[in-house]
Amino acid sequence: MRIKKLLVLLLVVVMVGVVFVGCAPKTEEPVEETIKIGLVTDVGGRGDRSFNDSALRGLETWAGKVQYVKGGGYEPISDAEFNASIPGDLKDKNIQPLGVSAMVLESKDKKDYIPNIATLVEQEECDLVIGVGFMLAGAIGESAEKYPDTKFMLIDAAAVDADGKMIDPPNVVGYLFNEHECGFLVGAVAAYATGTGKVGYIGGMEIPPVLRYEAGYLAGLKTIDPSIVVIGQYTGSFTEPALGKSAAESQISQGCDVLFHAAGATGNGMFQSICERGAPYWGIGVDVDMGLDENLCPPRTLTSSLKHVDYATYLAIKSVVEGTFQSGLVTMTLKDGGVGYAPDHVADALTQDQIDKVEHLREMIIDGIFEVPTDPDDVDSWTPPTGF
Amino acid sequence: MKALEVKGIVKQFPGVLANDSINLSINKGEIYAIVGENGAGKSTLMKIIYGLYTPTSGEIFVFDKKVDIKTPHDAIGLKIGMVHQEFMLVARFTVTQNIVLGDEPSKGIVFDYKKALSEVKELSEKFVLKVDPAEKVANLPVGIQQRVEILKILRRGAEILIFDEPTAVLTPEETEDLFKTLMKLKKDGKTIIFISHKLKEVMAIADRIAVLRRGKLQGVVEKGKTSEVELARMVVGRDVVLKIPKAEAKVGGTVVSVRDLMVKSKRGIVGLKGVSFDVRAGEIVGIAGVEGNGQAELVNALIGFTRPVNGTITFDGKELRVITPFNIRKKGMAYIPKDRKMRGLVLPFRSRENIIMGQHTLYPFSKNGVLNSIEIDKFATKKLEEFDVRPRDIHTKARNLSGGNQQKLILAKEMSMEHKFLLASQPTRGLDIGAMEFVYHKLIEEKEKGVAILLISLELSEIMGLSDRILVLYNGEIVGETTPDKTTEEELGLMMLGLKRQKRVAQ
Amino acid sequence: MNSNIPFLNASIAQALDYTAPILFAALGGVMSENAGVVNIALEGMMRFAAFFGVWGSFVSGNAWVGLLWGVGIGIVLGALHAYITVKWAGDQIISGVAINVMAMGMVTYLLESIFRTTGYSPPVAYFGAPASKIHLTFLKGIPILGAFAELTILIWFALILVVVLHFVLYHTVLGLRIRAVGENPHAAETLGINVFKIKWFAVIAGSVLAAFGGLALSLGTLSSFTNSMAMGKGFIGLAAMIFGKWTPFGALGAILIFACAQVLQLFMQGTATGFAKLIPLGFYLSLPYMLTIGALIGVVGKAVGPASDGVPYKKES
Amino acid sequence: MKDVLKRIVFGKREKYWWMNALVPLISILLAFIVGAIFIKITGRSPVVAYKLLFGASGLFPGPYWKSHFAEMLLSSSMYIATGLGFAIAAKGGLFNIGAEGHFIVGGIAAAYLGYAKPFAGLPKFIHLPLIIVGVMLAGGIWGAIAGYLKAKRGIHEVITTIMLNWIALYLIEAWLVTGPMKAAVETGVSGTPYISLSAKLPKIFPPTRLNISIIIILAVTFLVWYLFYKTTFGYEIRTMGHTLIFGMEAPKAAGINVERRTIQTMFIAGAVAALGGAFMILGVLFQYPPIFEGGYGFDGIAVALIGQNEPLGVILAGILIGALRTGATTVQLAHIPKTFPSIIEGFTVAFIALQMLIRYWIMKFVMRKKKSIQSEMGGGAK
Repeated sequence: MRIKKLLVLLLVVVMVGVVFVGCAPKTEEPVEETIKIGLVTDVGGRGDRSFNDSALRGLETWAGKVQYVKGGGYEPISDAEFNASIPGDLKDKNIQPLGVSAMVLESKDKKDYIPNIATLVEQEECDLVIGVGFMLAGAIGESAEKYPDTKFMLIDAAAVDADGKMIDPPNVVGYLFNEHECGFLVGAVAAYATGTGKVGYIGGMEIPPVLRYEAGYLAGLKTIDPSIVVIGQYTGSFTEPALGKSAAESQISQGCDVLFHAAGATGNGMFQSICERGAPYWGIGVDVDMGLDENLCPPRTLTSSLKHVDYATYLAIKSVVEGTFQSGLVTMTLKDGGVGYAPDHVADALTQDQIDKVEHLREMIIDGIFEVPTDPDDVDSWTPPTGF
Repeated sequence: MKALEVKGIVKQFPGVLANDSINLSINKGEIYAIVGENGAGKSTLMKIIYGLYTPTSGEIFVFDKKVDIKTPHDAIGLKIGMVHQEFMLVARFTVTQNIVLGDEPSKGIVFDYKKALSEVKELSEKFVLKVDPAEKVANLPVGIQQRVEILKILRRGAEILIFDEPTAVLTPEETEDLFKTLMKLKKDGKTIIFISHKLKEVMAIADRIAVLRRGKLQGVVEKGKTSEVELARMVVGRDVVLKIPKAEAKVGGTVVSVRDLMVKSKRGIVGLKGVSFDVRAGEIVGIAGVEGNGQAELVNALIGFTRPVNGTITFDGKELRVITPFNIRKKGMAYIPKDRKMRGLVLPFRSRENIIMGQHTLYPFSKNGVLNSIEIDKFATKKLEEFDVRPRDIHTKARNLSGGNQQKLILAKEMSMEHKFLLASQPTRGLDIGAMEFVYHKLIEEKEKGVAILLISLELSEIMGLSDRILVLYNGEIVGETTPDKTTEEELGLMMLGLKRQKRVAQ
Repeated sequence: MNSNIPFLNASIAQALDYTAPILFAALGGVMSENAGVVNIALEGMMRFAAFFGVWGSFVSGNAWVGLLWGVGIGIVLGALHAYITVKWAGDQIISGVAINVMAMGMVTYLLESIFRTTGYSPPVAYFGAPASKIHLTFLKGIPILGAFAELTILIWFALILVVVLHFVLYHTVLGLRIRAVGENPHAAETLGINVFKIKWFAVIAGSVLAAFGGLALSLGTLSSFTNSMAMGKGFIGLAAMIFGKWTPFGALGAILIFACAQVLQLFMQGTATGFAKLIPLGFYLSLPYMLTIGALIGVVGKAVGPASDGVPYKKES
Repeated sequence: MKDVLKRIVFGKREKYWWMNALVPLISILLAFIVGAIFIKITGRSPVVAYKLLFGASGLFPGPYWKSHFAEMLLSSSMYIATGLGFAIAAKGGLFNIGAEGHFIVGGIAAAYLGYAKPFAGLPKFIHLPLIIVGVMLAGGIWGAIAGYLKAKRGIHEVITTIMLNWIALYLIEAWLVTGPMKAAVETGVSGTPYISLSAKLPKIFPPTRLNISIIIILAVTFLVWYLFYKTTFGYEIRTMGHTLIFGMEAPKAAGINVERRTIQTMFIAGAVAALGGAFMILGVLFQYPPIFEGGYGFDGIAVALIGQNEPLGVILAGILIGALRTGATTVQLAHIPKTFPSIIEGFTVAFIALQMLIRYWIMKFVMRKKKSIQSEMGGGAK
């Protein structure tokens, strides 16, 4: 009994100590007159290896030249690290640090979007608030009307009002991406790379960006070789790698040798499966250059369909810093480098002639010679281009 | 030699002094009975000796050595064994598994079931207690389950055997068997402590008898030097003779009529094989029989728990096609279940809530589905008084009532409902003399009011004393119909065992 | 037809891969509930162990160390559950929910603190790497058996554990006592069995098994921890345990039905043609769950657990 | 599964009735203390964390209090709904893990009735009540399926509610929302179309988002309390709650239709939990999004348990969890992960589970004062 009492006493002392230590006067960081950028992630949050992370790279790494540290807060990064973070196809875009300070709020629930934006605007007095993902379309739309003095950026969508109607307030810029265009190119690459004539596609859920990827991919395959069989599966989740692995195994056992996923983290499982099997299987990444991600499977990443959310974020921040902010809707295309495909192992799997053909198709899209369908259901009736 | 001595045992429960400085001294090789009403402290004392309770103060000596019994494990080590009132058996285990549990024959970590089987067989032969070692306990009649309990403690080499109300659930034949076993154990030199409130049995079997009342030892008497009447006075604290009051039947029309009723048991076999009988207003029809001969199936069919395979039940002249507890009760049936905790009461409910169960939808307890607390409290207060439920507090939870008071609460509940037919299934099971008396009086009262009563009981004296007509149930069939004045307990006993059949009196 | 054999085998292997984590969880439930302690914290325990396994493997670079860490946290959580439910006779459901809720918060918190992300840990050494798998090359090519040619050690362990647990529960002294405690603790107590000890043991052992479930996910199927890792698998394990009537083989059967439905679902989705293509995705995805309910309605019927399952045992004072 | 109902009922007749209120309070306090230690161990300042957490929780006045308060009540109304969903079933002896499913079924029903043509044109005072009724019917039916399978087929409700959660999720998100209920392309949104103006819950605390959902749920909670303790129906449910899980048959023998009441209990539980989903759609999102990612259903279990399955307790627990979650995102300003409040929630439930221990401590304290030798607690206290 004695010991128990002692323990309780000890506990109380420790607690009181904890509270007092915590109370020690904190040196307030000096307030700098920097431009403050707020960012609200969607429910996926930091570490989704997808568009949240991509947007965070645009804000923290590029615009802020800092990295998020263990235990919270930021620390500056070196020039070498900064340069290494810029992907090959953006090297010529003149990405320089912008000296902004970042404040990121992750959302736990869809209900959190509006309060998070309010916190960033009211408490943190951010100059620009970035909403990552089409889920925030309503929240940004509503907040833009409420805080006309703050600028907003929205990724993957246009702002909508409380009735779901698209709106165009003077302080919101929305960035859309032509996923079908880059999906088309990786489809073409996959068609050339397959040895079995069977390729796989793994989707997360049937939401618009994913459907655009699928449509482009199917169209690209059809363009090169209409006889290629596609085994497509939706896992019903963006967050479960085990399901992605399961789907990949299923497709491989049915004879697919090139797999493409547009399933967020679920796709990590696909790469795991590819990595375990090695040659001749290829995986195609999505959104970012997954061939550079050591956590996935660089040796067997054929290519990645790129969607530069990071670049779009950077551009929006830059426009605020430089005072050239323009509201409206920006569509990132192959033409302006907002989407594309990564070189990764394309040169190993394709002949130069084939690569040239893919490049030719790329130019045809840029030149508007043909249009890539945006709905998978339209691919059957779509006529592929010729003469490349 | 003293087998067991307790000195100054005190056990204090919150609010109750269960044992008040009790001193007992028990000789080796005797059958020592401890009698007292429910709640007198008998079971508490035994649980202390067996290490299930820790006494507040007091000393225990086993074979003249002072001991400290903290757990049953200690008790077993001291060669004390106990057959509990509620059997401590694992229903899903076989007889063998139950007997060897805790001291299993094994090869390494592996349980050697074959060896256990043969051990149990040997044991059962040695003590002449017949059991099927491979049968599941759930499938056994109560008498056999008790044998399993006895074998269990004998296997552990128990020298002092405690029996906590062993006959409460037994038929006369089973009781007789048990007594034979006890005598044989005594001859083998075992010491037996026999706890009961049935004075007749105590007088039949015990050498010495200790009487407890309200936690205090009233005295120890030798069997030869006392009488049932004297014991009863010691137990109850006043003069009582358990006499079942007689009342002439003023028989009216048929209330319940059962024809060719065939019912499956829970295990899927036909437990009731086509029985027919009538119960008329103002009479008590007693169903005698050894437990497990179709009583449960009969009750379940009448209350609507089981749908009969065949046959009809007519209530008040109308044949009931589908019986549910709801509609049969609406027709006017009251039901005193044999298992109070399972079917009678909601234990965490207060008396006031329990007492309206089944009539809670009726005025004045509720109107348009809304309960009327004031009326309920008024009613509950009145009924608790009328049925002498103690404590009188209507806010006492049923779980905190003693067995007798729980039964009184059930009676209060069932008998205050409008009813023409009362199904009483072992209404005095586990009750002490005072409570039994009370139940008998209430049944007679009901009968005089013109209620048709079907009384199912294992106690022959109860059947003989209360019934106007007696039906004997054996193996799912009615093997005899008689009246108390035309038969004897012995004859009924033979019929119950299927050894004698009697032509039925015309319906 | 021969060309279908690799596909058949791969499908079965995949079903087994899917089975292992849920099976561990279900076996953990079987262990704990046979001793009368309900464990709805299987989900949370899996999540904790999945994370600690990855953490251990990350720190040491060795999957076996990860395994030990995972087992360690399993023991800690089991002890917590036992402390609440056995020692203090606390409500088993509440205790289970508490562990589940803590798993949601604490693991994400640790994930953030250690790996600077709230999503996914980096990949670590794991058991599913081709070199770490158990290769039984001679089985390759044989229909059905070929599925067992390349499995992770954790899958084998899960399958063997079914037999082991069956043996322990039904053929050993300990198993007899565990079941006795789950059925009628008072009877066990009167026979001198230490009910508390048995319960402590069973709860902790069950928790360790559930921990293996988490490890089978993060170090078996995958090589990293993801924040949505267990994602209901613990609850499915719980359901499978009930479905399988609290027996190891029953649980295995239930999970195999579920896993096969899952694989079938993916296959049907991928190869749907004609009319099947018109069936919305939602029906394919919900197929395993519908089949489970269907199986319960059609075949299994009422499940009855150990008689004293979920009833806190108190020694009378 | 059986012990869900061994609960202590609030009541002045108990000798130490105040204990029923004190135990949760002490549990919460202990949880905050342990949470502080935890946060300290991981190298952060508990004071800053709690300052931010409480500052933004809406419980205490401060800057931006108005909007935090509104957000807190907005969350709480949903947690109370799912908490009641669990508590109602628990009162009837059923262990309902299905609130998550009921929540999304309520959400999709609210979205459909909110935008679909014949309803969308109606005036608000007809449209909104119609949606609420429709939502409760939909959630109720989804809940009643589990009740039916339990009553008629004896299938354990834990299995069916888990399975039905997933079925609801997939059928809604991988069929309805991407199929028949998909918004037309030109509106620019994915998910279902937005609900009409007449379907939106009226705001009561402008300019914040707070709407009448909190009033609706308080009224519903009162009705549930009334149902439990003042009506014969509730009486019957409570008889079941105390017996069903133990296999006791007293209510059935007394003529209570246990099977029907089981189905009805699950219906009500589902209907109330579904309200939470409707609040989300009608007051916050205005459409059913392509991915919902709820979690309110599972948190509802914790809410019910902290609230001891009593209506009043569920309200208070719902407000606590709502406040924690409202403050949660703000702690990130101090770089503390948003899941920190979940840790506190978990510890709270854990200490609630340890209430025997807490009671033992309190009793010892009280007893020492009373100089009484007898321990009122007994139990595993050794």
